[in-house]
Amino acid sequence: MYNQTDIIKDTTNLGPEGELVVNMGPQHPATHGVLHLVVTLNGETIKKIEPHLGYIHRSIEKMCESLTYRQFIYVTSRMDYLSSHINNTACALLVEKGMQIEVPERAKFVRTILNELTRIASHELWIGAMAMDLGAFTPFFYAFREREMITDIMEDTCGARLTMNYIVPGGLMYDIHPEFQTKVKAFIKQFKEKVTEYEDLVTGNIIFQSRTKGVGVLSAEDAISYGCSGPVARASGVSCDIRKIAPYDAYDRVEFDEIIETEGDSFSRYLVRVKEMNQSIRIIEQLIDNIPEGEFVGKTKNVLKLNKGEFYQRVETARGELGVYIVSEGATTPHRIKFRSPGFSNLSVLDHIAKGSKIGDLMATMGTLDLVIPDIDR
Amino acid sequence: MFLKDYITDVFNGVSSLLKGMRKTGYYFTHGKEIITEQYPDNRATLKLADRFKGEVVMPHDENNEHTCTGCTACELACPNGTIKIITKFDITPEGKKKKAIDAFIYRLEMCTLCNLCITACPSDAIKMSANFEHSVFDRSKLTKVLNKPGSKIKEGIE
Amino acid sequence: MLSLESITKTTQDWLLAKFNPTIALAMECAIVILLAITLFAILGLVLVLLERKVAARIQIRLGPNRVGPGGIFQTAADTLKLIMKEGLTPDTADKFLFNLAPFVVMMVAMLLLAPIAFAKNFQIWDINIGVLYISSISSLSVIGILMAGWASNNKYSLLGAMRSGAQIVSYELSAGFAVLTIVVLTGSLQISEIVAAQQNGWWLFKGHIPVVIAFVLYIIAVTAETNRAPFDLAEAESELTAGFHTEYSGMKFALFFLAEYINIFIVCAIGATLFLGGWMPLHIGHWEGFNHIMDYIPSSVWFMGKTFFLIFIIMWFRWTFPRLRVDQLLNLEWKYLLPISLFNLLLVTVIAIMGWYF
Amino acid sequence: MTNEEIKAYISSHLPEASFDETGEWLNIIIPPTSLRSIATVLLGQPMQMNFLFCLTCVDNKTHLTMVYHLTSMKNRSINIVLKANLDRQNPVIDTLSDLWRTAEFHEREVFEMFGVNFTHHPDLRKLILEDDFKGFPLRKDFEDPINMIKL
Repeated sequence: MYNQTDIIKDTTNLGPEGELVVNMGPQHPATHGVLHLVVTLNGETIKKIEPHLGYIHRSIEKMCESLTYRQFIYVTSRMDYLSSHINNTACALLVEKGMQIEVPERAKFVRTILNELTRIASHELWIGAMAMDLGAFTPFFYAFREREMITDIMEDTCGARLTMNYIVPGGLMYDIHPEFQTKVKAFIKQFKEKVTEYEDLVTGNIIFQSRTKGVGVLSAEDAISYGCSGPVARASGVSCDIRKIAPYDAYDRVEFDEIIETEGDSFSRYLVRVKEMNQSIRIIEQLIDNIPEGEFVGKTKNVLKLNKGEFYQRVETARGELGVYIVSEGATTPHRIKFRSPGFSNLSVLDHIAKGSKIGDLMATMGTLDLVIPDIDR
Repeated sequence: MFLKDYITDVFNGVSSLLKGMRKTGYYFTHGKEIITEQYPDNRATLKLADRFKGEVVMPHDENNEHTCTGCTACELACPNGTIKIITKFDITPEGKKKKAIDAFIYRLEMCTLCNLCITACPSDAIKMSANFEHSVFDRSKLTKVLNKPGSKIKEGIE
Repeated sequence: MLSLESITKTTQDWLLAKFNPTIALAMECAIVILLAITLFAILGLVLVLLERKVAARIQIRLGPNRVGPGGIFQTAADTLKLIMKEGLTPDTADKFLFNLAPFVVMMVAMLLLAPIAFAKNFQIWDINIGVLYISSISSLSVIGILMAGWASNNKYSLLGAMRSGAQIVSYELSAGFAVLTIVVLTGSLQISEIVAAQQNGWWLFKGHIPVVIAFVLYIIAVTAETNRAPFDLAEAESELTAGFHTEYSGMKFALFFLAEYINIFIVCAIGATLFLGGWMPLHIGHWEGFNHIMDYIPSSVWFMGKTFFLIFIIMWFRWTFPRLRVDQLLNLEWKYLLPISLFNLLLVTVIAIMGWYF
Repeated sequence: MTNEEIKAYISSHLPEASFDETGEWLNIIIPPTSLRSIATVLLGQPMQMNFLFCLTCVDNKTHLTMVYHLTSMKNRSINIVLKANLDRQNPVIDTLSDLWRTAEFHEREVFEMFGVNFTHHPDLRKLILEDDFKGFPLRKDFEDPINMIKL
């Protein structure tokens, strides 16, 4: 318990040179979720940022050690809840790799389409939230209108809107909805029409450009050294798309470009995500008409037991490279499971790139890193 | 030319702002673009996806019979102990003892709606219903017994 | 015809006939105070609802629609809630200044109401330095904000208040210059004379491009002066949670909130008076018939219509643009708005001397 | 570089390193004292393993194993798993946070979850758990008094 004098001492927390220590979070409108940043300021200029994590730490790694290989997949939806499909895919791929389960083509195609839809949904939400961080409220609603179509598709096929748990080792939990293809096509049509609105409202806006250009510049060397991945690293000119490097599911059968910008500032991180959405649409367009008929789940044993050994599976989530590392002792539960979450590494770069900028720039920088706090804390 | 750059700067800036204002102005004047759903008012016409995972239910037919054999496959499949099955032994007319469920206890407050119990069930005794209005004033009401009182297992289900 | 002018005149005649002049004046003052407070309350309720409705329409949603038909009593319900809430004062705050600040902000907003001409011959105080009075009083509101920020003993509040100080001091300038263009054209500081000068056409139409530029500058500057988005740095909620009023709750918060909207109304009313002819109806050249029809619309409707049009534009800004950064905010003023308004003033002076306006 | 070349190259710098090729990627098992020297070798020419994409620890009941997953941004097909076995009672290993900056946060996480001490780490404090938390949660012998799973 704090007593009265402690609080008084704490609020007048002035540093040696008149520095001001400001807490951003855990309950703060700009830190989506419960990220706690202790920001040391000199006037409006940031001198140091120290993240305090753990407000939503659920020890998913420890939980998974007591869950079977069928059960642990649903927990991973709760890590990076905006790309839960992709998390589930990573775990399913890993179990399939560990047991040499054959996955039917149909399941692979559907998984890829759903993964790309999830990526679009995640980026849509990010655009809205990012614009909101910078003070523009309206793009949030426009972005959510398109995202709503995706969640409707998910609801039809998977039965849930956010934490689907649709992907199981060996394929899919049940077959796709009969209207799946028509709905996805309707979404693609609407998305192509409405994506220009973001250009008008956000991309071309002079205020937005001046808020993000040259802000939070991350060099390619630093991006690699800090372990950044996904759009954050690609905006700095680092080629790191797992879909290209180690293709999984049906990614080796589609054509798409890896978006790379070289500036490394907040604006190029923004551009990478916007262009990535168009690439995702391109992938979906190639696959949606060619979903092969057949089984949606491969033959699996009732009780899944991974072979003894170590397995590592990388996938590209909306935020970057998600790695799942499993040490198996041959039992029904993993001996040790580690999730290499993209947000954790991307967050560690925040202090480096936001130092010396204004407090308003911190919002732009933090917004473009696209942090999802349950992903960081796990 | 400094002055020329200055004027083009101002002009480009203002035109980019006007473009944004035109977009928001369009939506202000076009009321039919409004997309929000009036939830409690549209309950009568509200249509949920038929696969929507709202809660686990156990369907009973008109004779108050279900198909649950009490094999506890769902209990084992559940990742977080939501389901608890209490079994009893019925005496069949032939005088043989037969295993049957006494209570299928389902704790909604712990359920993550992951659908694993449904896929694990060998006799399709449970399914997901689309009901999503779960709020109650007392937490104990979230612990439900799914089999109806007096119900028994359907003939021919092993 | 029943007009506001005749009502005030009959009231005054009746008072003077019944009482001696001193008591009559005192009673008039009381009526004016009562009217001003009523106007404040109504404006607060209407503008907050209007803002929420405008925001909702722009954001493709419905906005408040539960309390009353179409949600028209929503703000009344909110006010009721705020009145019933506990007004907390932080332990380490400077209690006197903390409690004083909302009233200072409110008082400034009230003082600004005095020289505004709401309708034909319906004005509280037609002071001969009306425009000067407005620009001097409106810069006082920063004192209230600084007071609130300092006295809260909160870092967010302090940062917000300091930002607000820098912002209002800079944007006073271009707002002042924009007002000055009209003063130059009219040759008077008195509000009633400025309105009378627009008898044959509004300044926005009469004064060519320089007045249009001045009008745009005025709108931008007053948006900044009232701490509205995209210049809402003093309360930038993604950076400073709520800026200078982070620690305020209950009715004290409501006063800040109300003062913000009253300030918007006042600056828009002044903008309408200076550039759009105040209560003057729209007259076009020699179209006698058209002008005659326009005269039938009451002058108070003209005034309110113009004011709410400007308010709508400012709301439109808010729901379209992202927020500026603090250094960009000052850059915009000192590098763009101020040079342009200085140059513009020169141009207007030339036009006024040569008599090149209509 | 093929696995054989990498093995030869590593062996020339560190003869006591042993290799394990059963998994997907080449595993190099090294004594913890020589971690820094081998890390420097891997980071430098010609390997340039400049991307440390996973850093974790595994509790093998008898000992702890530090696991480093490395790859080169020049050629992402080369992946190396670096392993070092630590004493369970007093696990100490050198930090890599000056070679790969990402290691700083990951090592702090391993420090609080497994109790591994990283020498010369610039800021070795708890990152996720609260400061007065007792015990190392991801070790196998950790017993949580309020275990939500084993209800």
